[in-house]
Amino acid sequence: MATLTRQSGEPTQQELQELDRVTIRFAGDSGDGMQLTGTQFTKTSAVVGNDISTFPDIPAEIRAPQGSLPGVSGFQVSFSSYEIYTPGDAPDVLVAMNPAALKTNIGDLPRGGILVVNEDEFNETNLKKAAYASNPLEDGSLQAYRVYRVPISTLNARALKDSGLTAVQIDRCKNMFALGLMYWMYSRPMDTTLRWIDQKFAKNPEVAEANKRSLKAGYNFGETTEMFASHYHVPKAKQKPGLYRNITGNEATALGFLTASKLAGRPLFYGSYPITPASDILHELSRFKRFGVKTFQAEDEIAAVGAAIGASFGGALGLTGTSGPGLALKSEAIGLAVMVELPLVVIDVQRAGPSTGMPTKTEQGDLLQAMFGRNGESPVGVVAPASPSDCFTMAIEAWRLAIKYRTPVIYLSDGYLGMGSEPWLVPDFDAMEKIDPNFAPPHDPNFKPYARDPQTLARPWAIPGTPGLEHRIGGLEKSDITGNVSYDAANHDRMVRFRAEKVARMVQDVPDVEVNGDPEADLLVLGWGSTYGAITSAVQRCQAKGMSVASAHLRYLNPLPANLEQVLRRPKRVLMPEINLGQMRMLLRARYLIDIEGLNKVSGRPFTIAEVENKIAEILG
Amino acid sequence: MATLTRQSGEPTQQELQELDRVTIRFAGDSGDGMQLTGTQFTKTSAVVGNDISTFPDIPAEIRAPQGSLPGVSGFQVSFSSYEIYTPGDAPDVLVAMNPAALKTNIGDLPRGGILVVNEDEFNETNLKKAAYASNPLEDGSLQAYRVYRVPISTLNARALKDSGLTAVQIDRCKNMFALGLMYWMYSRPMDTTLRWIDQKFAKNPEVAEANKRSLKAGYNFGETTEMFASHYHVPKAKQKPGLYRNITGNEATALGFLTASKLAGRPLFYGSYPITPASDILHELSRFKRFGVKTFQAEDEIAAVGAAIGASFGGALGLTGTSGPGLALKSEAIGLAVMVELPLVVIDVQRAGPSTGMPTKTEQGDLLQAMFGRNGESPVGVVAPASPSDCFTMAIEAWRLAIKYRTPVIYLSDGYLGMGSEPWLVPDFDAMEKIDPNFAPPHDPNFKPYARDPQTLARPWAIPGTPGLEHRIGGLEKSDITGNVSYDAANHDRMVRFRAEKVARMVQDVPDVEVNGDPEADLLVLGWGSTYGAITSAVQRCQAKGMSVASAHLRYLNPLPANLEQVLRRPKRVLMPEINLGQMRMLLRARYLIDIEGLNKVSGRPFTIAEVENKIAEILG
Amino acid sequence: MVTATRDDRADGNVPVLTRKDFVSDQEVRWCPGCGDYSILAQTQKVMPDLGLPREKIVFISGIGCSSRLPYYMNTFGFHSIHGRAPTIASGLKAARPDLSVWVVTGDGDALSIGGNHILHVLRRNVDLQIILHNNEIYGLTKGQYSPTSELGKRTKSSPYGTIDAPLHPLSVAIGAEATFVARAIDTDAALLQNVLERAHQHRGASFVEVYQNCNIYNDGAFRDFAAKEVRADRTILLEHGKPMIFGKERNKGLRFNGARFEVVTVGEDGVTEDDIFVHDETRPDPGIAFMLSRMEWPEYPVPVGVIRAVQRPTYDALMTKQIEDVIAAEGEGDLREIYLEGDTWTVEE
Amino acid sequence: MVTATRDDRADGNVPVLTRKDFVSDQEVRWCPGCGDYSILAQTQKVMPDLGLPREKIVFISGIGCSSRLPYYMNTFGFHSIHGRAPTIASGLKAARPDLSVWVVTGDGDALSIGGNHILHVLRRNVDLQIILHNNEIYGLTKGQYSPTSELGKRTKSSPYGTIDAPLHPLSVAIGAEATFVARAIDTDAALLQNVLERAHQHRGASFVEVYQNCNIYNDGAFRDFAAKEVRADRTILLEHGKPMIFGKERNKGLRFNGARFEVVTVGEDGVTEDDIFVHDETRPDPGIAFMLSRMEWPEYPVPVGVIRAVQRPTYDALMTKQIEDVIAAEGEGDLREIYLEGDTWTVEE
Ligand SMILES: Cc1ncc(C[n+]2csc(CCOP(=O)(O)OP(=O)(O)O)c2C)c(N)n1
Ligand SMILES: Cc1ncc(C[n+]2csc(CCOP(=O)(O)OP(=O)(O)O)c2C)c(N)n1
Ligand code: SF4
Ligand code: SF4
Ligand SMILES: [Mg+2]
Ligand SMILES: [Mg+2]
Repeated sequence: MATLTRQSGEPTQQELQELDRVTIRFAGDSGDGMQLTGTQFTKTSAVVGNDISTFPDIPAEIRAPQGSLPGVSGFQVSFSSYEIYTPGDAPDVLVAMNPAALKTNIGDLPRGGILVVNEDEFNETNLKKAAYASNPLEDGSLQAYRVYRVPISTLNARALKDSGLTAVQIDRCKNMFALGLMYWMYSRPMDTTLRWIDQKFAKNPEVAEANKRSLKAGYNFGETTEMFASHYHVPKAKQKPGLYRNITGNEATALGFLTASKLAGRPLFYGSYPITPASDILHELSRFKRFGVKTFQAEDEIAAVGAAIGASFGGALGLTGTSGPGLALKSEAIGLAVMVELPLVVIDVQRAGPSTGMPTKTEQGDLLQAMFGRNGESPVGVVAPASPSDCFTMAIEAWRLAIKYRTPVIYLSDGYLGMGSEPWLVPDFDAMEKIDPNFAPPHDPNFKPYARDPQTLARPWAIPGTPGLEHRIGGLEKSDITGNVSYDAANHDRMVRFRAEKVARMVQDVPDVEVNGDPEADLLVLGWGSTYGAITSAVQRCQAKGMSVASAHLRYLNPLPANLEQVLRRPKRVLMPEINLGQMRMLLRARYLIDIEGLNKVSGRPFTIAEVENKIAEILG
Repeated sequence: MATLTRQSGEPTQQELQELDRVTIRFAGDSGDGMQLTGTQFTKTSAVVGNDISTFPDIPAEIRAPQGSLPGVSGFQVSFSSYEIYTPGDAPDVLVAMNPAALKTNIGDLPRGGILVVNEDEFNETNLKKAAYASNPLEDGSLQAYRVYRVPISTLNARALKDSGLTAVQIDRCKNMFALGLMYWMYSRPMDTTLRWIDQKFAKNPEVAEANKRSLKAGYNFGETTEMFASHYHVPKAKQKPGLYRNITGNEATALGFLTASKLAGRPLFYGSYPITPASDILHELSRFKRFGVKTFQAEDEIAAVGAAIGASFGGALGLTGTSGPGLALKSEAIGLAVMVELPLVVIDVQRAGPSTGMPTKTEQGDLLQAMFGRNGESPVGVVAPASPSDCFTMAIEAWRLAIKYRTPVIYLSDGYLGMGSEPWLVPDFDAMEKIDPNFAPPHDPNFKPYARDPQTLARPWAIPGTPGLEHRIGGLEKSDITGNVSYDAANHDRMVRFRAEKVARMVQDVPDVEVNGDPEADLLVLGWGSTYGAITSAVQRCQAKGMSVASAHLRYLNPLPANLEQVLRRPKRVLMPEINLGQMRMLLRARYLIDIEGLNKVSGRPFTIAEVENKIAEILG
Repeated sequence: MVTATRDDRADGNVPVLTRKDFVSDQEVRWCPGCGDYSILAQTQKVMPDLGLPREKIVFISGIGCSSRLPYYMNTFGFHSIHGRAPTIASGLKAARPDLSVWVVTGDGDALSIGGNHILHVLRRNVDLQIILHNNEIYGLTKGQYSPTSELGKRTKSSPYGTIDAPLHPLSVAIGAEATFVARAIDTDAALLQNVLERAHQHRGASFVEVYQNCNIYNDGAFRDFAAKEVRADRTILLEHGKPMIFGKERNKGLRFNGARFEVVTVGEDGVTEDDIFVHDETRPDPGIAFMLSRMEWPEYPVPVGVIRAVQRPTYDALMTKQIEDVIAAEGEGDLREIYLEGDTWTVEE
Repeated sequence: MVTATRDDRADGNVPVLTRKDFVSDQEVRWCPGCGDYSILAQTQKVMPDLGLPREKIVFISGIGCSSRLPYYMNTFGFHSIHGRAPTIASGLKAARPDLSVWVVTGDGDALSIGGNHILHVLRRNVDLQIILHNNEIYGLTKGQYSPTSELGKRTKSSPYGTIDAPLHPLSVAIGAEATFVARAIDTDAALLQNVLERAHQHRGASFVEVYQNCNIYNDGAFRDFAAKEVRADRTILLEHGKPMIFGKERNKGLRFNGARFEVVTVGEDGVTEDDIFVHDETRPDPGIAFMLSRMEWPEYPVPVGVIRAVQRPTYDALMTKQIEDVIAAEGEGDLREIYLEGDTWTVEE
C-alpha cells in the first residue's frame, strides 16, 4: 500500500506530495462529533473523485462518562486514486481530540505515522480519565510518530470569540477546526461542507456562521503555520461514470428490501425487535411510510418473525430482521415457514458471539445456525452480501428467490458491512427485473395447496381473500398435493426430500461464481460475505507481486453455485479466510471432499488486507 | 430370521413346533387395552427367559372416536432364544380386535403370516368406521394369510356370564381372552399374569376373578378347539445372569439422571415444558420427590432451560428436557450456558420434523441443530444412547462430562428409544464411579472466576453462598481469568478457541469406538443413536452369511472418539444409515475427508433389519 | 358447497351462506364428548351472520386439541406453532385489514407459552377475535396441569399436587388493557353464539374465555357451577345496563359494599333491586371489570357474558391511517428520491 | 473489603457490613446523570440492613442499561440474556431457598421480551425481589420506544409516532396475581430505600416499579409529576391504614364514589377526612389495588409506595415442603427400590 509514511522521507518546506491512498482516523469523545467530521471528509473526498471506504468505531452501546476510555468514538476513512475495497488496515493519520482517544487508538498507528493531537485537552483530569500516569506528549512515549501538537480548543475559541455564542457552543465547533486542517493537509475543497453547514443550521445562522469560521480557521492554520512539513494530493480514481452516493450496508439493505417490494408490486411488512447492529434497518424502514411500508416493532423476536409469516400468508413481503441471538429465538418459527412453504426473508446482521458476546463487534459466526438451527430436516436459502453497496443487490436477490421458490431465505449481513460505507452507483429502478408474486387465481377448480410447480417445486401462493381457494395450512406434516395433515410414512419421506430438492433447485437462479485471476493458480482464496474487501485487495497485491493466486467470492451460500466444484478443483490449493472457526469450510469439505485450508480470526474485527496477504505469502512463499 | 411362517409347512395335528424368534402384534381400539396385553405378554416371555424387545404404536396425541382408524392402538413384542436388538421388522402374528385394527396393520403382516381376528367386531358399523366397503373376512382379500376367526367377544361373554359384572365390564375383559389364547399358542405359563391381575384388582375381587377367568378361557379355547394347526415353543435365550426388569428408554433416562445426581451428591433440578415424546421423563421425575428431585413445569421451553441454568448456578444438577421444537426455543439460553461455562444437560427426545412435523413419530433430525443451533461459535458436548436400556448409562455419562468440563451437554434420544423397551440388567449403584462436583472452596484468595484447569480447561464452579467467592458472570464476552466483561479483540479470539478446545478435550473421557467384526472388512456399517439395533442385527446376519462386513456405533457424538479416524480408514467402504438426510455423515466427511456413503430414511420410522441387510447386500453383492 | 356464484361476489354482494358452507371436508378428531365439538358447532353457526364471504375469514391457531379447530372450518386457516397464533394473526391483520381474523387457542397455548403475545396483542388492540378454550388442562399432551389448573391439582406432571397458583385469564386480559372481555360456557349454545357475535362486532381485540370440558383428562372441571341444574344459581349473566341479578328466582344480586362486591338477596333484610349494582360494560376505568373477573364460585356466582367492551382505535386502523396521513402530507414515496437521499456526486465519463 | 472475619461467619454470625462492602471493583458505565446511579446507590445502601452476609445475596438481570447493575454489586451476580432473568432466578431460588435473590430489569426486558416470565414468576409467587427500572424507553439500544412509552411517542423506530398503547406495569402485575406491588422514583432516595426494604421483607415475589430517568433518550419522562417542586401535589404516598391524603397542604385526598376514585379537597364542599378512602395494602381482593395502579397524572396523583402486600405461600417454600411431606410420609427414596419398580426376573447362571 502506497502510504504517506512510507513515501515521504525527511520533512521539507510545505511541499505538495502526491499519494495514491490515504487513511485517516478521527478520534475523540462521543460528544466531539467525530462521526460527523468523518462523514464530511468522506463526502468531500468522494465529490473530488477519490474512491472511498469508511468504518465507524462507535463505543459499546451506551454513552460513557465524558473523556473516559469507553467514551471514545472514532471514524476511519480511506480515500484513493485506485479502486479500494476496505477502509484501510491502519490509519496513516490519527487525529486525537483528547487523551482517551489517543490511548485507545495509538496502538493502530504504524511507526512514522502522522499524529495530530488537540494538546489543550491533555490536562490533569483528562489524563487521569484516560489512565495516563504521565503526559504522553511529554514523556517521549510518542517518539515513533510524527506528532503535531495543535492547541485546537484555544485556536478555535479565539477564532469564534466574537461569535456571540456561549463557551460551550463555541467548543462544540472545534471538530470543524480539525476538519478544516485535514482539508488543507489533503488539499480538499471546503465548499461541500460549507454548503452542508448552511443547510444543517439553516434555522440557526449564528451557529452556522461559527462552524464555517472554525472550518476555515483550521484550513488557514495549516496554510499559514510553518508547523507542517508538507501537504498532500490524492488524484481522482478511475470509476464507472454515473451518479453516486455514499451508503452504509444497513441503509443499502433497507433500500434493497424497499426496492424488492416495488419490483414485486406487493407491500413490504417488516417485523422486528431492536438489536445491535440490526436496529438501523428498522429505523430506516420505519421512515418509509410514504411507500406504504408497514413496520411492526414486536414484543420479541418470535413475535417479529410470526408477524412476518402472517403478512406473507396474506400476500405481503413478510420480512424480519435481527442479529445472532434473535435468530436463535426465531428458529422454531422459521421451521414453520419451511413447512408451510411461504416466502419469508430473515435478516441476520451478525455480531460477535456466542450469547450476548460483543454486540458492537463483527463476526461471521451464524452461518451454521442459519443453515441448521432448526429441528428436523429444515432447509432454507442463504445469501450474503459482499460489501455495503452489495447489500442492496442481495436484498433484492433474497426476495427473488424466496418468492419464486416459496421458501424462507436467510440474508446474512454483519456489523462490519452494516456500519461500513462505500460509494454506491445509484441504480435505475426501471432497468431492474420485476418479480412476479404469481398468486394462485380465484376459483381455480384444480387448486391444490401442495401441488408443485414441476420446475421449481414451488407450491401455490394462495392468499386469503381469494374466492374459491379456502384451505388450511400448518406445521404438522402435509400430505403431498392436498396439503392435508398426514402421518403416512412414505409421504413424510417424500415431503422431506421435496423440501430439500426445492432449495437445491434454487441453483437455477444462482449465478456461477467468478474467478479473479488464473483458474489454475497455485492458490485460490475463497471468501463469502464481508471478507470480500480484504481478500480482493490482498489477492490483487499478491498478483501484482507476480504470485500465482486467484480469488473467488460466494454471495449465494445455499444452494451453492453450480460451477463451484470445478472452481475448487482446478487450483492446486484453496484457502478460505473466515471470521469464524471455519464454518463454510466445513460445509465445502463435506460436500466436495476437498482439503480446503482455513484462515480464521474471531476477534470481532474484519481481516486486514495484510493478514490475508501474509497468509498467501506464507502458503506460496 | 427364523419365523413360524417359514418353518411350518402344512398344518398338522396341534404339533408343538420349536421357533427361535417370534414377533406378535396386538392391535385394537384405544379402549381395548392392547398396551396392557402386550406388556403382560412381554413380562411373561422375559420371565421364561426369552430375550425381548417391544415397541408400542400409540395413536397420535389424542383419543379418536371408538372403532375409528386413528383410534387404533398397537403393541409389538418380539421374543427369542437368541440376543435381539429390535422389536422385529414385521409381525409373524397379528391379533386384530376390530376392523380398524385390521385395516391399519394388515399391511405389515407378511404373506403367510398368522392373523387372529375377533370376528364379532366385524359388523356393519365397525366396517364402516374402518372404511371397509366389504367385509374382508368374506371378500377373500385375506387369502394370503393364515386367518383364524375367533368370536372373542361372544366366547368371553359366555365365560363370564355369571360373573355378576355388567356387559360393559365383561367386554373390557376380552383382551385377557386374546392374551390367554396367545399364551397357549406360544406355550407360556399364565401365573405371572394371574398374579398381576390379583394385585391390580386387589380392591375389586369380582373384576379380578373375571379377568382371570377370561385369560384361562382364552388359553383353554386354544387347547380344546381343533381350530389351531399347531402351537409353538421358543426356548430360553442365553443372557448375562442377574436381576432384570423391562424398561423403556424414557424410564431409563429418568433413572439415569436420578442416579447421576446421587453419584454427584447434588440434588437434581428438572425444568421442562411438556412435549411429545419427552413428557414421560417429566412424569417420571415428578414422582421422585422422595429423592429430593425438584421438577419445575415451566411456562415454556425458554423458562425451562433458564431455570435449569439458575439451578446449576446454585450448585444443583440443572437439567432440562424437550423435543425438537423445544430445543429450537432453548437455543439462545444454551448459548448463555456456553458463555458462562456452567454444567447443564439438555435432553432432546427427537421426533419427526421439521416444525411440528409428526410428534409421535421418531427421527434423528436434530443432530445438526444440537451441534450448531446457536449464534456464534458455541460448542457443546453431544451424546446419544443406542438402546432403551443404554439411556440409563448415557444419562449418567452426560452429567459426568457436563460437570467435569463445566459445559452444556445435549443428550439426543428419540421417540423410538423413548417409547421402546427391552430388558435391563439392574445395576449396582455402589459399583458405579462417583462424580465429583469439585466446587471452588470458600475464601480462596486465589479464586478467579475464569481461571482454567490446565487439563480440562474447566473453570471453577463457584456457587452462591460460598463466602469470599462473590463474582459476576454473564453473556457478554469474558476476560480470560478474571471473567470481567471484555471487548478486547485478542481476548475474544482466545476465549472462542478456549471454549472450542475445552469441548474437544472431553475426548479424554470418551471411550474408543469398538468394531464388531473385521476392522479391515470390505464394508463398515457405522451408526449412532437408535439405529444400533437394526444395524447390529443386519450386520450379524450378513456376517453369518459370510459377507465381509463389520459394524461400529457412536454414542459420543461431540467430541468424537479418538480412534474414529483409524476405524473409518481401515475398511474398504463405509456405510452410515441415519433416520435423517445424512447429518452425521456430513460431519464425518468434513472432518476426515472420507467418502462415507449414506442409507437415509426419513419416514418417521426406525430402520428395519431387512432394510439395512439389503443395502449391505447391494453394496457387497 | 357455496351457493354463491362468482358474479355476485364480483359485484361485491355477499353470498347467502349457511352453517354447512363453513364445515370443511376434514374428519373431526376430538374425543367423543369433548367440549370442543360444541364450540366448533356454535362457531360454524354464527359465521353466516357475519355477512362475510368465506374467503374473507381466517382462523389461526396455535397447538393443542383446541387449536385443531381451523381444520374443520371451511375458511382460510393456519394451524401454527405453540403459543404464536397471536403474532401470526397480528401480522396478517396489519397487512390485510380487510380480513376477519380469528385466533383459536387453549389455556396452555394462550397463557403458558403464549402469554407474552396475549399481553401485547391486547394492549395493541389489534382487531382480532381471540377464543380461548379453557379446559384447565393440557389436553393434547395427555393431561399435565395448565396455568389455569387449580392449586394442588394432581396430574401426570404433579402426582403430589401442583404448587403453582393459577392465573385468571380475564384478569390477565384486563391487566393488559383489553378492550373487549367476555366469558361463555361450551354447553350453553345460545350464550356462546351471542358472545361470539359480540366479539366479531367489537372493533379491536376481543378476548373470549370459553369454559370447555375435557372429558378425558379433566372431566367436570366446571360442573359445580356450569351444570344445567345449578347454572342459574351459580353463574350470573351480565347484561349491559341491567342490574346484576341472578338465580332461578332471579332474586339474588350483587351489591357493591364500598370496596368489593357482595352477594345479596332481594327482599331479604331490606335489600331492594335499587341496591343491586348495574352492569356497564363500557366503563372506561377497568376497575369494576377487574373485580368481576375475580369472582369465583362458591363465594360468588361466576360471571358470564360480556364483562367489558370499550372503544379504542385499533392497531391495524392506526397503522393504515398513519400511512395515509403521511402520504397526504408528504406525497407518495419516490424511490429515486430516496436513493439520492444524503449526499450524491457524479463521476463524469 | 468485608470487615467480617472468617470465624464469625463460621459461627453463622452475620458480619457487620457497610454500604462500601457492596460496591464492586467495576467502573460504573452509565451516562452521566442517568437515574440508574441513584437506584444503584439506594440498593447498596439498604443491603447492610438485610442482615445477610454478601455471599447469600444474588443479583440477576437480563439485558439493558438497567441490567448492568449486578456488575456494580459486590455480591454474586448474573447478567443473563434479554428478558429471561426471572426464569434463572426462579430456578436458583427453587434450588437454593437459602439465598436472597434479586431480579434487576427494565421496561423492555421485563414487559416486552420478558412479559411471559413476569406473569408466571408472579403467579407462582417465587420469593424474589423484582426491581423494574422503568424509563419508558429502550436505552441500551439507543432509543426505540418501549411497551411503556406513551402513545404517539416519536422515537428512532417511530418517526411518525407510536401506535401501540402502553402497558401499565403495576396493572400487569396485579392481573398476574402479584402479592407485593410497589412504586418508587429514582430521585426520591428515602422512598426508594423504604420500598426496597419492604420488598425484601415480603415473603414472595415483590414487584417494584421504579420511575427512572433516561436523560439521553427520554429525558424528563416523569418530570411533570416527579419533579421535586410538584411531587407533593402530583403524587400520593400510600401508607397502610392511613387515609389517602396528599398535597403540599395535605388537604387533597381520594374518595371512592361507588365505582371509581375521585380527587377531592378536604374542607371544600363538605368533604371531611372521614370521606377519604383508607389505604389497606393487605386487602385479599386486588380490585382496589388495581384501580390504584391505573391512576395517572393529571387526572389523579400518581400513587407511590406499597400498593399491595398480601401473604400467600411461596413457590420455593411449597416445593421444599412437598418434598419434606412426601419423605415424611413415604420415607427417603431408595434407588434400588426404584430400579426394581415394575416387573423383574432373574436370569440364573
Ligand atoms: C414448542 C412446543 N412446546 C410444547 C409443545 C407440546 N404441546 C402441544 S399442545 C400443548 C399444550 C396444550 O394445552 P392447551 O393449550 O390448553 O390446549 P388443549 O389441548 O388443552 O386444548 C403442549 C405443551 C409443542 N407442540 N410445541
Ligand atoms: C434476544 C435479544 N434481543 C434483543 C436484544 C437487544 N436489546 C438489548 S437491551 C434491549 C432493550 C433495553 O430496554 P430496557 O429493557 O427498557 O432497558 P434499558 O436499557 O432501558 O434500561 C434490547 C432490545 C438483545 N440483547 N437480545
Ligand atoms: S383430550 Fe380433552 S380436550 Fe383433547 S380432544 Fe380429548 S376431550 Fe377434548
Ligand atoms: S442510555 Fe439512558 S438509561 Fe442508558 S445509561 Fe444512558 S441515560 Fe441511563
Ligand atoms: Mg387446555
Ligand atoms: Mg427502559
